[in-house]
Amino acid sequence: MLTETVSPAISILMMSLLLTPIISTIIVTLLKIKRIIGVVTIISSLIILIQSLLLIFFILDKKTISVLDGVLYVDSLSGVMIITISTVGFLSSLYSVNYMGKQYDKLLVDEKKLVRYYQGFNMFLFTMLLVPLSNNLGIMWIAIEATTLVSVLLIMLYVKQSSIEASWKYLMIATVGLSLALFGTIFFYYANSVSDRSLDSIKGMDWTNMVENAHNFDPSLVKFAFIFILVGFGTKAGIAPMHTWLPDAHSEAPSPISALLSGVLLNCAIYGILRFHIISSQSIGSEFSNTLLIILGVFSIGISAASIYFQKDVKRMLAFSSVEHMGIISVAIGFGSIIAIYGALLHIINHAFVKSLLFFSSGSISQKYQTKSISDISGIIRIMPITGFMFLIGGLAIIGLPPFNIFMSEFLILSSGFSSGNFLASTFVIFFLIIIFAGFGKHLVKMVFGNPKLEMIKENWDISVIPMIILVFVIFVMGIYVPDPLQLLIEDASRIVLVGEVNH
Amino acid sequence: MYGIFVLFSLGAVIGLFTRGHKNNVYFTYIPAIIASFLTIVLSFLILFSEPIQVNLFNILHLFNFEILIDGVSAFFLFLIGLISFAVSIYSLSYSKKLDDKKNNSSLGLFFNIFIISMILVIISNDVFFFLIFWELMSLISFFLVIFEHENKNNVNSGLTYLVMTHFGTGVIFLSFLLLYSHTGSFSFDSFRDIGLVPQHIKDIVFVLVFVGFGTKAGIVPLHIWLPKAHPSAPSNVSALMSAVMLKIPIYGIIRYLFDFNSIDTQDYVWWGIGMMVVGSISALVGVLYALIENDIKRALAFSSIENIGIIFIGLGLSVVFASFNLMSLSIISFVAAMFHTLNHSIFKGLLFMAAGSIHYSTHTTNIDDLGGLIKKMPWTALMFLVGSIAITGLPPLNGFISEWLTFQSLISIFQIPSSIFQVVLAFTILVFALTIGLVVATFVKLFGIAFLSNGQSSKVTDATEVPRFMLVGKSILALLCVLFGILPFIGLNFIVQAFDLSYIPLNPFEPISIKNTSGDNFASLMMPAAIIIFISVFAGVFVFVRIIGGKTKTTKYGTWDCGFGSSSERTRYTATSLTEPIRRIFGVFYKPRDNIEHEFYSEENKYLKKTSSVYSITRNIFDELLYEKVTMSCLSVLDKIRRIHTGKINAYILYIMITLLALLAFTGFGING
Amino acid sequence: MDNLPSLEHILGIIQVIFIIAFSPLIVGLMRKIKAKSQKRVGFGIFQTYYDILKLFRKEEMVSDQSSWIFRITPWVNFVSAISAGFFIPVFFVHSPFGVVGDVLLVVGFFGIGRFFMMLAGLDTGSSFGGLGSSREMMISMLIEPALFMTLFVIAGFYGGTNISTIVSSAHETSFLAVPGILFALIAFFVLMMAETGKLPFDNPSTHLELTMIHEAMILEYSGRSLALIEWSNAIKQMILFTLFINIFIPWYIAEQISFIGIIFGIITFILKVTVLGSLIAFIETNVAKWRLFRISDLVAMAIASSMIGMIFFFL
Amino acid sequence: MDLLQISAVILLIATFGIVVRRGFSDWVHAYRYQTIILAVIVSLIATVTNILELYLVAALTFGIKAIAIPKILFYVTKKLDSPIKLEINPYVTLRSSVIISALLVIMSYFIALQLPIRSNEIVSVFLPVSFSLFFIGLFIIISRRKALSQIVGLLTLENGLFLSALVLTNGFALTIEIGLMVDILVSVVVSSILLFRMSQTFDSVDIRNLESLRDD
Repeated sequence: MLTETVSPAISILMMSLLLTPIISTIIVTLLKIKRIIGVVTIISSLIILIQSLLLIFFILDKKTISVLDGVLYVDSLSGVMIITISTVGFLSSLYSVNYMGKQYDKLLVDEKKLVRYYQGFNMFLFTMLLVPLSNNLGIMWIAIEATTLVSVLLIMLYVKQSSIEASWKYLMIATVGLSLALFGTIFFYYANSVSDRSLDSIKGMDWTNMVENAHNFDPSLVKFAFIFILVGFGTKAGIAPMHTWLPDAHSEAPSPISALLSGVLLNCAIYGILRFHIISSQSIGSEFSNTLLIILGVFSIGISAASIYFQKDVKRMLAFSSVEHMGIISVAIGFGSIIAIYGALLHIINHAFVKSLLFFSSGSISQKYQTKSISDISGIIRIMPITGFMFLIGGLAIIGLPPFNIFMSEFLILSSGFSSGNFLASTFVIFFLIIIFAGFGKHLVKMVFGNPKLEMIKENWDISVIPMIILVFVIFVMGIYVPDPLQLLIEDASRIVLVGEVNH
Repeated sequence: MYGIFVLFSLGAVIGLFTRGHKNNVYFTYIPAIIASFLTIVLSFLILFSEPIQVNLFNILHLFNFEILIDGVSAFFLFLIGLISFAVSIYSLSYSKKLDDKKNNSSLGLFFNIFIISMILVIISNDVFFFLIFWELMSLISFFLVIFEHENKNNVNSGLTYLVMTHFGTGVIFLSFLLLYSHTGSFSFDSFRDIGLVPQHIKDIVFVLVFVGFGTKAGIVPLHIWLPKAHPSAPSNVSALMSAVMLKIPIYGIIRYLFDFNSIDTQDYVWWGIGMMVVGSISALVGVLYALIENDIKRALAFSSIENIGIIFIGLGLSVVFASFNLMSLSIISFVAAMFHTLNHSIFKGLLFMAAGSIHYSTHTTNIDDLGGLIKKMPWTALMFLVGSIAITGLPPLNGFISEWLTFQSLISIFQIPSSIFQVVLAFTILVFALTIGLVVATFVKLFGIAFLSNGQSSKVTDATEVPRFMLVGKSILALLCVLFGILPFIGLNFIVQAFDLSYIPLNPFEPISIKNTSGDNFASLMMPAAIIIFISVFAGVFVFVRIIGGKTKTTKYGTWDCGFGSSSERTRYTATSLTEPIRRIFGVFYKPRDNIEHEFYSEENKYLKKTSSVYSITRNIFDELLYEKVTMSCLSVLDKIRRIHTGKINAYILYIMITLLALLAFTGFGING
Repeated sequence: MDNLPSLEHILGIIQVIFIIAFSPLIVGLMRKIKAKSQKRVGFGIFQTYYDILKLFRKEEMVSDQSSWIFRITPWVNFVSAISAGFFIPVFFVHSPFGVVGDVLLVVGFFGIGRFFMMLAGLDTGSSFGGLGSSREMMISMLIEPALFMTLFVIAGFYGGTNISTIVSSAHETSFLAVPGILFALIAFFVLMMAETGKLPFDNPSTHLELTMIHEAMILEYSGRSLALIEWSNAIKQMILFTLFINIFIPWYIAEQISFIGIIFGIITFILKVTVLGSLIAFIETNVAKWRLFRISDLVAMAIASSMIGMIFFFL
Repeated sequence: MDLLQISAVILLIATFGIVVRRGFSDWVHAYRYQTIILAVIVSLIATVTNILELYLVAALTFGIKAIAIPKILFYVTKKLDSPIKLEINPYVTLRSSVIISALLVIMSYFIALQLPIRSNEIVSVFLPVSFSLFFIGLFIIISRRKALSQIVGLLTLENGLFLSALVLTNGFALTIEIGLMVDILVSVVVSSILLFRMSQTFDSVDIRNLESLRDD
């Protein structure tokens, strides 16, 4: 790989992207004032958003940027992740202030926990940002493991039986899974070190390096290692049957965190799989990893279809829907054509937006109704017209109805499934999607419409609606139009996935 | 053209923003009226000039938003424009029923978007946008179905609708993707060079297209949503749904059958036969359930299934004839199907609007609660009668013409050069005839029980004639029923022009004639002359009777009550008892059961009955046997699958381990050294 | 229907008038034969005319529950029956109005009459009317498939649904040569019995609520309306007889416009109608009315027979 | 190189030690022995390969894994409220556990032999052992009911990973190694906090209490 000299501005930008959340964590820890820490978080995540947008434009210009002697490295693929993380992070922080404020008013959290929440929030952002920024796969693994640890702390924020249970399961399962991923990483590293003895131990784990040497890897070793990677990161990404922690954790976390978990964290793990998928495709061709991805993806969609249909808890339902969408993304990556991968990356972004919208609105809803049980919620549109409308839009979008954005990416994915000859898999996916549609649609309609069970005061306009309105707007727009820079970014990224070409 | 969209959206938006204003209704529907009128104009313009093809914009270099309005689209545009024109006028008064102003404006919003989406489906020339608008149409109509969502039944029927229609969309999607995988482009233009696609793919695609669009059209057994959804919507929307939305899938099927494919070999015979079989079953089952239904709107919805069945019989025949290269017959049956499509839109729109008027005045659609409305609402009664006569296919209204054509093309199956097909297809005649007989019974029942005799419930006695806009809306369609019946050449020429058929346009003073293979006149029909005969006979008879009878007296007196002197409401025939004989004959479809309850003067003496009441219960075998069983078995499988979430962390980690080992084994890892 | 009314048109109108004028006579004739075969004296064969004339002049009683539907039904019935008569060749093969409509239009005209009849039965609110309509509904629904199937067979055999076409090609062939037509004949005969309300389907001469169908529907009619209904029933019966005769036994029907031919045609037609009427009257005296739900068996027989005819036609 | 073989065997025995014990503190002891042996093995490999960095890794292993982590775990064990600090009723009985573990060891050897890895004494001796550790750790997590045993299982698994990384590539770069160690330390801390919370809210660390979130 060529070490292009990068302007100091860019390297400062990348460093500060990582430093901002840390600094804000420190500020939060020091200040400990309820009113300010939320604002600090909003400001810092806004700064992150601006920085990452700037970074995206640099990426579009330069294609690949690596600083700090190749430790930090971004290309378009990381760009897709960064934009997702920072956008959802910003919106989530915006929502957090109102949500956690209400929880505080209801005495569900005290000031200490509030501080811990914002510390965790910022650290969570940091760890997630580290994933796409790091070139070294070992560091990437550490970052992903760190996201687990931070988010476990966030999930057990309310010390309740169910949240402890969820965090324990999350911790154990994710850690076991990630250990498998580390195992796989070790084998890739080994394969790399065998093929090129001149490497020092730190460069040997660089992704750029591995891609370059990939054609020298031993095929059966790559297969062996990729299975571990797939199962390992797949656990974290919520791909069935390793997804079992996901519904528990996502449903027990505070809603803004659920949005981050579902919308972003899962994608980080998918990102991990993608990186190794590229290496393995370069080494042994993409057929092997594609097959595995399709099998597990279809399985995920099927499992979540069954679970969504009978679900009784709103947030669990949304969590299973995340399993479904991770399945779709993995199937899409498995289809392997450029359109499919384009669709997969677009789907990552779309799903992040829609799912955060759903978690935000369902958070407000369950706060208002004081329950998460689907059967106890009805007539939302009567009691909370604005939030109910947002929830409805989100729900319709997530089940793949046009003119919302998910429809477009699913359309791309399925059509490329057919054109790449994966008829069986695509047909299965469509079949399961119809079941999911039925299940999710059933719950959605029963919740949004009908007569509210209790007499409740109508919702007033408050700040929590703002992030939702932004998201609804984005969902609508992206349903029929992909902004040009984003399109370029995703196109480049999908070319990277397909060709493994680092440079243009 | 863009004016249409602008106006509809204007209607949608203004209505939303002027909610609470007392003229809100006018703001909402007047743009819609103008826009639908423009749609009609547009469709005529297209007919008499070149098709319009505009490329608007492009997404991702894959999806072109391209508009193509050719004759086929123009025909359906005309349909949409016509019905929405009448329905919009009707809605001016109808939606005043809703006292909640806010709801009213959202109804207007959805109403307008619904029409826009249907137009967009018809004119888009790209898979992606076709599907987007298709789903938009379904979604909006779903919102309209659950518009009165306080009623739990409405929500449930809306859900059934949503799920079924999405199933249909999924299947359509599949079919398009299959085509796409062979043509490599999402534009319909590429699908038109379908010659490259192998026959077995075409066959699969046909099945998918038929099932997918058929679900939306309500073919049996995929129809169960229809009788639930259509009655749940507000009546102006039911009119649109039944009259127009059901035709959009017909459009899709026609696109595939006749635009993308060119049917010329016997490979396609089974397509046609399949459509005919399904069409016949739909027609029969639809009308059988319409017959026993006591809710007007549900009965009308079932009758829509029947009419869709008849349309499919026509289309299927057309395919069969075409595949045997009997082009002129194929054209006749195609024209029959299309004319029936047009006619069904007109009279079903009319009937639903009339049903809406009944609901407007009496707040019920159950005919057993009604009776004697003809005296309270004479104009509505007249319109309903016109609609009924038209839908039963009796002369001189339009239904007769299309059913005449359909039957003529059915008779012509003896020209098919294959005995087996002839015998098989001839059975369609039986079903078709039975259907026609049952339709008569259905509408005698609906009209007779609801409008005739003398109702005494407060619902009826308080009823008044509906406001004038509602009458105007209905009378437009009623007049068209008469017009297309008496002067069928207008409609037929329109169809010939729209579909560019090599069928000689008709002269108003020539009979519609069908020639057989040797060129002889096989059958002919000349409605204007028949009407002249009818009217002159009427005049003659009138004069004759006057002459020989002279002037006689007419006395009004009570109905003969066998001398008991109490001809009350309770001695009337009810809707259920009216259809009792038929219900017994077709018991297999209804599984009727009579519950008899007695009330005694005293419990000890069971011989002195105070009252006896009989309730007849009928069941829908499709709901109960087919759908319940299928869904229950599917769901129980799903239920078993989801139970893998046992809550035990050990199990969860075991899954991970098993997956790992299974994948290792799957890759045959152990084999290679 | 181009220029001046030609001889054909005049003949056509004469045919219609013939049907209208002679139909009550056939009714009277059949009643007489029935009476004779039941060892009764019976009315004179012109009694029907007297009845109609008398009814035309009588005061009419109308139920106060009924509406204009009730009032116009006799007219619709009568006019549609006559209009249907325009398309039927009686003693001359070419009905000049044949181009205007075919046998389906005839069926359609009968249908519209029946449709209004059933509505009128419901209009008075009497339970008899409802009962009649309900049963009529069932029977008319049942005979429809048999009717259409028979028409299909006939149209297939004789190359058209225009009655003139059918009759002229029937005239050229002899029905006995084709078994398909024989079966169609059986079916048509059963249908004719059903349509005209003969035993075992219906017994117009009773007023017993268990048995009546047609009579129940017209129970409330009186005076002029009743006359119209009775007459239109007679016309309908005549038309069906004519159809039967001209389709299945069209021998000696006039093919060219020649005085002798037409006279011969009229005479043979009257003979055939008389024989047919007597035959039906004779059958009526020999069978009892069937239970309502057994009628479907009878109709099923008609359907089966027409289907066999269809299969013979194709083989 | 008998020393290598012997150390490998001892490591396995230590691992079996975890499998057969049922007391909370017994596990931690067994784990500590296992880790000490691991540290010894690291230094052994360091002497064999002559990579000086590995001595540092051995020291780190000893410091963090053999001293710090057991200390935390002992502290937790002591502080737990629950009176019963034993694995009473595991999903798989201890006797069968041993047999299954033995089978897993065999499977590990089988897998390791299939891998196209260049034959090197260190690798051929330790790779199967690291696999065994890995799978036995997984098995412990699956078969036990006490939360603490699951932590120990996880740590065993981690040790297996560590060992395989060591033998295959002579360890990661030092920075990454430190990162991994810190990660493990933090995860032990986090899970200990969870353990505390668990014993506070449920009065036991039995994970049968943790079955309320499920679909039925």
